Amino acid sequence: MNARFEKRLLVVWLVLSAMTIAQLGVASVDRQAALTPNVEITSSAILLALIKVRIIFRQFMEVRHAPVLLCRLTDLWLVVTGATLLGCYLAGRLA
Amino acid sequence: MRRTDGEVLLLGALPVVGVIWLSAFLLFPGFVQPMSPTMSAEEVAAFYRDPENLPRIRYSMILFNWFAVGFVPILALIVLQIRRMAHRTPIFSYAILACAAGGPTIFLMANLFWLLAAFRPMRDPQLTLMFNDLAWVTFSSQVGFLIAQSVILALAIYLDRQERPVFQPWVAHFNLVVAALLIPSAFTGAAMTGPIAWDGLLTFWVRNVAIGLWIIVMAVVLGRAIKRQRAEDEAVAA
Amino acid sequence: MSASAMGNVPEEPPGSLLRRIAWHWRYDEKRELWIGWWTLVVFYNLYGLLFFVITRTQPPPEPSLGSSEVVEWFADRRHGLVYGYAIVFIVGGATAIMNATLAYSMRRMSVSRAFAYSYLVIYALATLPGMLIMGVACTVGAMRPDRDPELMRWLYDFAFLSFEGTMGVFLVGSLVWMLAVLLDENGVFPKWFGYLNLCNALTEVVVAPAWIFKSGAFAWNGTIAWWINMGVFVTYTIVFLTLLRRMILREDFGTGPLPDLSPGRAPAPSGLLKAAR
Amino acid sequence: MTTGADTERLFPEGEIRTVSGGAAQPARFVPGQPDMWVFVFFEALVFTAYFTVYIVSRSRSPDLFLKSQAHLNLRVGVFNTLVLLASSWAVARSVQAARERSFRSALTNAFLTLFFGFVFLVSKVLEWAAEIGQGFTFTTDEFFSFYYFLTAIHFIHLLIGFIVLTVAVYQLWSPARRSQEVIETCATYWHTIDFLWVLIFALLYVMR
Repeated sequence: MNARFEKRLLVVWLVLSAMTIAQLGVASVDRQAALTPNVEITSSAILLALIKVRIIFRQFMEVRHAPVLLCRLTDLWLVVTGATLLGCYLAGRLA
Repeated sequence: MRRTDGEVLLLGALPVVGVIWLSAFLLFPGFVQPMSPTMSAEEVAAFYRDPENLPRIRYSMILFNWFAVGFVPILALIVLQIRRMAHRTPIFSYAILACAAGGPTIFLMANLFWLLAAFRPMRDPQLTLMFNDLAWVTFSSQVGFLIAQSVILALAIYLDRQERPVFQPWVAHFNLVVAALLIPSAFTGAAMTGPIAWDGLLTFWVRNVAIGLWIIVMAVVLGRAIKRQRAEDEAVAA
Repeated sequence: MSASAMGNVPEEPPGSLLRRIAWHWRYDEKRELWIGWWTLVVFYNLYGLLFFVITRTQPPPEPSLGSSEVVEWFADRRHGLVYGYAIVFIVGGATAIMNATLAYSMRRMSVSRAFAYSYLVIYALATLPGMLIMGVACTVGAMRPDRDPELMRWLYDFAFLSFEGTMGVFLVGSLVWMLAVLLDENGVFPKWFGYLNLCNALTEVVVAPAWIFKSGAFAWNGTIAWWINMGVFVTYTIVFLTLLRRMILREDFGTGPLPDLSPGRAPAPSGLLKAAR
Repeated sequence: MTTGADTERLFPEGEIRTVSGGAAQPARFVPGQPDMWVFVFFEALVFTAYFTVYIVSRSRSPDLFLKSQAHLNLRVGVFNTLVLLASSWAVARSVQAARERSFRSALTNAFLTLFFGFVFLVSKVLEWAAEIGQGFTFTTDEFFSFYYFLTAIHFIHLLIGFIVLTVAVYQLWSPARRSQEVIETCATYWHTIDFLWVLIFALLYVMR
């Protein structure tokens, strides 16, 4: 296989795995028997997940070589999903 | 050349099935003098508990259970005749096949509710009343597939544009009239008395006579169409 | 519209709808397909009107109502239920011609006839859980307001669970259609419609918890079991109606002879028509 | 919308698509059938809807959700994610290898994907068994309803994914087939399973 491409995919996978471990770190903060609501943990968990999804889109699913329309649509979905999820969560915390 | 002997046999079986239907119809005590929707729960329970009625209810409904699907072969024969019509797509024959699957299933549901009501007549009269209502409403109001098959057949006949059409136009007109006669009984839930109540003139008598007439007329015209088909096939073979 | 085999065909007349319909009835070679398509469009609109406005059974009420509340529920919409479902019973059989049209789309594909036949039979069955059982249960409930309240609640459960809880027919039906579209080489429908069928099938799975929950997102009136499912289904329906219309517009019967007439009365059908038959 | 045929015209048989970011950058293309992206977007939107319902339900009774959430095994969740990411990596390698006509390597990577998918499947079943063993079922409370619902609907996508991968393996198996378009379409489906899980993991296991 094209060595350059192989290396690139490996790096992508390692980065994604490292981010997952980072999420484990985030989730372990202040983790006692009784969990408490935490805006920072939630926000960073969702944001990290969305960044991971974007990396999967662009690298694994090859959206970076796809027509601009597809790039825009995937990014639009990420923004809409992120805004909806965080928006609903924060609205619920404030209420 | 494909032989039509099997089709003749299926058609020949129809009078036999017809006699069985008629006897089951006359055997069921709730049909000869149709049960009124105004009967109270106790009266309905008493109807099922009556030792005169109970065996007749059970045996007539078992007969219907056996032979309700006897309707399907006629529809299958109609499908075959529609396929001989001058159409560009098989849509009409498919549609009649779809009706053939739907109609008897619904009648069997009504049959099931009657048999359930008769299975343990000693249960709470309210339960017997509910099964009886379910049976009668299903039996009376479910005319959708019958209407659809008449209307589809009529459309198919009108669009059969060839020199010697498979069925004469009057068969299509007749089917539309039958479809129209079936419509009022869909409203049977709206009235406990009067013509559209399930024992009323329109819902019970007109509807069932229309269905019976439809079966007889269609059997006759099918017989003639198949006879003509056989003659044509023989002429080609000769 | 292609010219008819009859020879001179007058142009489609301008003017009133009735005259145009008469022209299509007389000369349009795709009339059988258009009858099917218009039945689909009219039926789905009528279905929406009957279920959402006249009977007011959709969006569904709560499964958690007490039996006395169920009695009230029936009493509230008594006439809507009885007359609305009567109309449902009259037009319910129209599904036969609709499903025949959809099955025909599969006959146009380069796939086995088994797909069209399966679809036809599956959806002929679908009318029962799709609307007729619910109609019978609601009619029986509305007929006798003085019935035992517990039995009224049984009828209420019977109505809504038969309607929402029996999605297997739609699940398998969508999968059959999906497979036909993906295997087809005639391009009757675009491939993405095949994948959309899978999306629809997956949301039919999601309705199953309605058998288990009496409240919340998974109950028969829940956000997931009903609202999202309905949103997907409506999108799917609009898409397939549009695609079916395009298929009919593309369909070219030409001026060829009719297919499969009795021997001795018509010339042999052309290849295209054979495929259509 | 472009069709697969257009893609085929852009990259005729035998020409290797060099997507390594070099100077000879070919025209932009959609991997596989563009049609599959309709599925990806539709499912993505449906899942956004499910997630929204979940977060809204959560904010109605945060304490109940947090209390039940504490019973999930975070490490199993992380393991699941890592395994699925590895499977996505393997299928991406498979696509690249097929593109370069090294079908042996492509097939090996496709089997590797199947293997990782299978590991995910087993670990998911074991996780469910463990939760049920502790008495947490679909009807225990609202959190567990959502937990089983989201993981199960994802699991169904995974099961369909095995069929999809089988199609890819079937294509790679014989020199008579090997449609690059079909292989790429299958890969796009498999990545969808992956990215949906990444979100499910964050929402069920990590967020508070």
